[in-house]
Amino acid sequence: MDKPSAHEYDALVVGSGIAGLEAALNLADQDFKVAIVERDASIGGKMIRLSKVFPTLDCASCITTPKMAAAAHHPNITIYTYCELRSLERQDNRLVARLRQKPRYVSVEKCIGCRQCEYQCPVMVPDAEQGGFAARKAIYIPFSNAIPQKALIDADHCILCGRCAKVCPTKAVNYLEMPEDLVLQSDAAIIATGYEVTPLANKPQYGNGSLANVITAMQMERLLAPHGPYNRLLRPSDGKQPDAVAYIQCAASRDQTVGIPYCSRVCCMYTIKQAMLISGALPLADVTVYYIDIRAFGKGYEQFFQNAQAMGIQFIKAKPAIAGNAVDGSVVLRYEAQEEDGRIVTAQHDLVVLSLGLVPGWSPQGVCSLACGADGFIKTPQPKIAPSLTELPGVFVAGAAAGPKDIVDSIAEAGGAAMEAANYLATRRRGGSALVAAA
Amino acid sequence: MSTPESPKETTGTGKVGVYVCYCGGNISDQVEVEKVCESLRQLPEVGVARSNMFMCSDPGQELIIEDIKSGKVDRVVIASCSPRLHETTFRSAISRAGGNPYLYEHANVREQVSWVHHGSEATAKANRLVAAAVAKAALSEPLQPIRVDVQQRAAVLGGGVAGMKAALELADRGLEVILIERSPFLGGQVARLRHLAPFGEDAAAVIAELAGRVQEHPAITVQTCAQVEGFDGYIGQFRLQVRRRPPEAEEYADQLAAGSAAGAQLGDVVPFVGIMPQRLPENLEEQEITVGAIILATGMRPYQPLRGEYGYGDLPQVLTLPEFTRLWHAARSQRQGDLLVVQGRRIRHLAIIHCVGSRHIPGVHDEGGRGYLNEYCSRTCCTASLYTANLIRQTYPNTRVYEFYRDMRAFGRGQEELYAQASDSQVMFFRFRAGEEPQISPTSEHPTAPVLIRVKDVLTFNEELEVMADLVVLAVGQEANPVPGLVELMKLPVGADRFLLEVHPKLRPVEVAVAGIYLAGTCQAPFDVGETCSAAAAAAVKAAAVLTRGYVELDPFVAEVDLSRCQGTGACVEACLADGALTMVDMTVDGQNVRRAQVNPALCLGCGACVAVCPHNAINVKGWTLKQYEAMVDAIVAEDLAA
Amino acid sequence: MAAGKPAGKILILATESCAYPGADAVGQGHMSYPANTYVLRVKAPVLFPEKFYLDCFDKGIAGIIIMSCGVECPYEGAYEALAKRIDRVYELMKERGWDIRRLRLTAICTVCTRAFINEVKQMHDLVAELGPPGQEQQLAAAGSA
Amino acid sequence: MSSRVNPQIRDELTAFGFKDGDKCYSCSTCTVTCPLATPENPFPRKIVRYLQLGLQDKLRQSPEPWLCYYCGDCSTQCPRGADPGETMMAARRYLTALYDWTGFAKKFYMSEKFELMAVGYVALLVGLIMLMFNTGQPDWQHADVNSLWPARYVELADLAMAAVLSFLLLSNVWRAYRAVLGELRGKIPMRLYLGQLKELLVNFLTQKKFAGCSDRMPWIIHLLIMTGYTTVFILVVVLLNGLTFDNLRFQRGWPEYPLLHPIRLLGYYATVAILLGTSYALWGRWKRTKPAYQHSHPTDWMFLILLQLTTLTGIFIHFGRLLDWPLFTYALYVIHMMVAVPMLLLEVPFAKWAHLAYRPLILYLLKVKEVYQAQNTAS
Repeated sequence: MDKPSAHEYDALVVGSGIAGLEAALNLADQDFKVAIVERDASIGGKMIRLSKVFPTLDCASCITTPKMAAAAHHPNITIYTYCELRSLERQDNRLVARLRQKPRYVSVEKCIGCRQCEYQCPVMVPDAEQGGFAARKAIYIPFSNAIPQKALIDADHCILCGRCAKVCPTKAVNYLEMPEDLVLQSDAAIIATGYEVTPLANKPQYGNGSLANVITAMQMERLLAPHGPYNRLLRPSDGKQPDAVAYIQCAASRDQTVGIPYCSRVCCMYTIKQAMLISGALPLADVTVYYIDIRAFGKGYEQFFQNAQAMGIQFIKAKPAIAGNAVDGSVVLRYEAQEEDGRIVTAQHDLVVLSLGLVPGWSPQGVCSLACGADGFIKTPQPKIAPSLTELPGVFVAGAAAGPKDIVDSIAEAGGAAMEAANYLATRRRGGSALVAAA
Repeated sequence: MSTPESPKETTGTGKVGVYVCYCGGNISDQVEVEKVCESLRQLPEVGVARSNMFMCSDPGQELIIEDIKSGKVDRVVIASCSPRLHETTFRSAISRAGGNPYLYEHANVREQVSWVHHGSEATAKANRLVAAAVAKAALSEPLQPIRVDVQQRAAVLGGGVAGMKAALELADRGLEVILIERSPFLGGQVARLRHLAPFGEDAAAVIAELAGRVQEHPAITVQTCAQVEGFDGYIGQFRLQVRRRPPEAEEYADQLAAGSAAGAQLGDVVPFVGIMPQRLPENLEEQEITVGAIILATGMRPYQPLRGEYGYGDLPQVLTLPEFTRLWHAARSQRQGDLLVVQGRRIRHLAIIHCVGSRHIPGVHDEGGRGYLNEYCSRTCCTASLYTANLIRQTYPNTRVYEFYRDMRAFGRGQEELYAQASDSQVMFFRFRAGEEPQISPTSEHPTAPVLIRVKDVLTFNEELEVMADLVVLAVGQEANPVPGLVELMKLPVGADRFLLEVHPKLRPVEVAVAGIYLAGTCQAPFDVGETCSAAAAAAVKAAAVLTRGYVELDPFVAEVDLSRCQGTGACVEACLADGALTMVDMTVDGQNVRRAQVNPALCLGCGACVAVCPHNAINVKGWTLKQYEAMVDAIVAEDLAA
Repeated sequence: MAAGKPAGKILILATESCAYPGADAVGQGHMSYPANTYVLRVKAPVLFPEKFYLDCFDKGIAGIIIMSCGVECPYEGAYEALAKRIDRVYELMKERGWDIRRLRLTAICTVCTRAFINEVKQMHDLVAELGPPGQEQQLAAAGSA
Repeated sequence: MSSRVNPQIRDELTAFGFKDGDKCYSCSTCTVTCPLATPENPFPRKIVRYLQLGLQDKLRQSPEPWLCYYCGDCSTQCPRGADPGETMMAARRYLTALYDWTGFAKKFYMSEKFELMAVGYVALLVGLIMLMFNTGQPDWQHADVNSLWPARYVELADLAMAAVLSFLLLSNVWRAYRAVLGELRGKIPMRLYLGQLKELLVNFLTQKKFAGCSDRMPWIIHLLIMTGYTTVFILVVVLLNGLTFDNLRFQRGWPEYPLLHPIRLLGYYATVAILLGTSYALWGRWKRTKPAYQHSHPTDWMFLILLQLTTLTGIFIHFGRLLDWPLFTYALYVIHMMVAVPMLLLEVPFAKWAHLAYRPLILYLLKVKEVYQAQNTAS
């Protein structure tokens, strides 16, 4: 923030998940000045919230934090967290991004991340970072390895009791902070706005989100994470350690009734991964995966799938419906035993995890004139030879912003997007026509 | 909450400056900061010990800068929060003061002390941790980042889509590229396709565009019929021996004939062959090139079924997908009505079998003389099959299509749509389980009679079904193009799947252990064209970061041989994890010719595997020496520090 | 904690990329653990020769926990080399009659806070039981006598 | 035993209304969300699959199509828009054709032209017969159909028609029975069949399984049409002259039954029930208000239109008689017969109306089979 030309950059990276970070680092390593714009209060995106990642089963945080730290400390990178991108347009042959810095009510310059405020705050709020299974305070640091390690106030829940301001050693709390508008200029932009997961509701065959022991795979990530809400794997309704866990694949993917006819691409693999982690955490638990097709297509993925089968994880080709709760709180499923004689089988599981679909994390509508495909993800007019090109010259796309994608593929695409952006920038520097380069 | 008193100065004999942070109470609430300063001042190494409310703040940093500038301090110990938060802050402060940023050590007294311990225990532990840091700092040496000059030129091995894409990206970035291709053609495997799934781009057009730009680009030199025969050097300075030679009689004869039959000129697309960018060499040509980075784009080859696999080779009705595509398009001019005709045979019923040469399971499938199993999924065949099925159904509505699959892997953008479209156009799908592959048998002696396919279909409750087909197409998978020569020369890691192996799929996905060598495209894993181009550009961006500056700065934390101690046992070389980072060389020490270990800093990873094995402690990792650790342990166990 | 007796010191060798951030996460969570623990940041514990460990025990360190990255080690092959070395250290410890539980090789990730605490607590209890290195020989001698 | 996939069958099915079933990718959401599917008789996916592959024999042996009452839950929840409900409908049409040995049903379903012509020919024939065979001495004072077409003869003709209908329907029912029970047919003892006869009756009268659907409206409509129709059928065909009442004066004769006479009341109920039911169904099909009404086969329209026309003409005849308009009444009577006869003759054994027989029959047979198997496992 102390850079003299604070708002002039070579490239703007929208989104700071693994794709955004990777793209930004690749540009910055070539001495381009990069601004990262992040909507959340911390960089890191979805990946930093995961437990372990396939197919190597290494800890997500251990891979993300070095990239986060590298970006945070990179001399060529400036990070704007908690900023909404309000418009992105080309003016006088430069890209102009208008941001709104949302108020944190805590001065980023003054806050030292000591969390005294958090300990004093009397308000408990369900913590979305922990799948809603744990509570956080109304003033809080988003999560343990957040960057920046700075607090913010959740204005919707703050009761203005003043305790945080009183206890803050640096007097960083400012209840009167207002949103601030910023204008960034750059020559190129990389859109890495990632994905969101569809909500549990709107699927009658899965209880419309009303059954406590029917949870999303993202919630399961938290239950499995070493720093998760319960510190071990328990089911939410009664804290029982589940003996039988079931996964329902394609719970909101490949399904036109929920508007997601496409495959969300990552669910098979994260399910297999979670199933393995459950088997590790609860060796006696039965894990069943109900699926239509197991899509283990990446490097090492098929072997990963075979290993899971060898570990005793059961894969059943069927798409079940939830028939309701049993008396003990377990979930009753009905499925068609296709691999046998096709009869309908009723099964009970202590905990059911839905592999929900991925939808775009951001829509360019009203912000810039980027075109989207029928699936709502950013359109890539040359998906073969230049997969990160968009329809706007100088604007590139990386990762799940251009369709559901796993971490490995997102990282590759981010590298590719950074290369295309670097060449676009280099061409401009050489005085070549930007439009020609992009065409 | 106490506030620090005005800084006291008690100058000791040494020149270590100790700065303890209150962290606004976060540390000082549990640790008696002033007591820590007081006891640290007793240490002989310490020149100055100060405290501040916020060491990371400007006034805090000023304390350090002033002390360095005034000469009181030449090395710094900060006791504050985790080094991961502010190590860079303090290093740059030292640099600004004109000091060496590596004469610095950090004691983590917040995360490791005040936040986890309480009361006198906390102060005592903080004391020891700071003392240990002082002990280490006292033994620190000034370090400089290792700078390696870089040849601003790259070699790309392989002239397929990945190679051409990578070459173009680097060339557009203003870097010189030498593109080395073993065959006489550019285009690789993609040149042998017709359409690209799922969107149906014309493969020849894609090749023509890439190859056209490659040939026109002034920064790219193409060398076909060329192979790398020699390799040495390291990142920034690789030397490659490249040999161009005329193809031998049988080699590429068919493709060359196809080209001349089509009357193709240099640079023209020859269907199912590629583009010949330059004349064949007439003599053996050898040259040495020096490059800063190498991109491997050696690609893949389609799986070739064994004789008898699904009747392949025994029954004329069984073809692989690439073979079928080629025959079909060759015969397309003789299109007859609504029915597909291949090799003069009318195809009323066409069956496509998935996972041929992919997803083998040990114990279920047998190697069948291949000597290996392809346990991986080839990623592209499902979509290619669906695309083909749709194209047939659209073009020849009277030709029926059946697909036999294990899992339909239509995962990418536009792929599930292909699957839905295929279903809608009445392609019939059958799902078989591994080990229960469809059985193909001839129905009569007549070679053009339909064959009978028997399958236990999961979708029909595992009942055995029979399908008659005039043609069976095997959707064959991808295999790594074998490059034993390069693997040997460059010590490339090869995975169990026989593809080249990256260091880590997420942290360093396009790199191999040797710095400066990158992987692009299907030499690494099966990919489609879009994914290949992404991967190629990702490899290019890593190479570009190295090449554009003309030098690379590497961490100074690499091994260093103390020649006064080295006895030339070679134990370190044996233990070294990075090939070529440590070597035994002949040299003159004190007038004697001896063999001693030598570090190549450009290749050293700084892991310290060598340190542990040296019987004479003659090798150490700079900045992390064994002596420093011993000194820290001494400080931790010392009796006299209990404050 | 054993009353009155100052607990033996525990040395923790924590890798820069995994366990050290893991220890930080424990701190951020204000998860208390015994204070007789000293974390040394290391790039890779493969750096330490057998002698280092023996010297530490000789100097009076009562327990050592090597918190590595395990299979996630960024240096290919280093973990395997380390594991082999630790086996040799165990042999040497046995020769000296030391309880090999004083030296533990474990993998701790950046967010493995609970595992970190567990390791520390276990080692703490162990050294409280065993006393300083060398003590176990006396204990054994006393037992057999 | 392996089955041969037969794509030709799949081609034929389009004419029976099989449309989106190809889209099915066998996820089985339909089967597990269906409130009527049972563990032993899962549907609709099984049937969808048989149709996709043209597994005619498998289909012929399947009772499942008759267990489905088309509530449409499967179609609304199908992730791929494969419309399994409609596919089940097509399966019922196809089965009706398969059971029918005359081959008439198949033609009726496969060709709209044939269907129209068949109805047209029969109607013309009936008209012609009525013009040719009458007393020739109409009563122009009072509207009295008896004066032209004496009840005796008409009832004889009715009986003859009923005999033909019964023969056709029962022979097809026999074939359905053989197909569904397969090898079990000979093994099940007669007493089991007799013991479960109640099941047949209850299912026929109440269509109680239908009530298990999540949307009960179609059941009510169905029940209205079915009971109305049955009532009329019994009134017209069964309660013939000489059987119970001296004369069936419902439509033709004078004097009218007293206002509260049970036959008159039944007649009114039947008329109202059919009219309401068919109007609702016609309106629904026209506006496509329910999943089940999304796709209408020509035979669906034909059935509803004939039924409604029969009812309407019946009502008008009734009014004609009450108003004592002889010509109006006689003309309408001819039209009424021209509509009603083809409906009975064609719909009952060959088309939509056949399911009135097949549904309870299949449910009954399943029950018999279940009891038999329970006994077998018990012993």
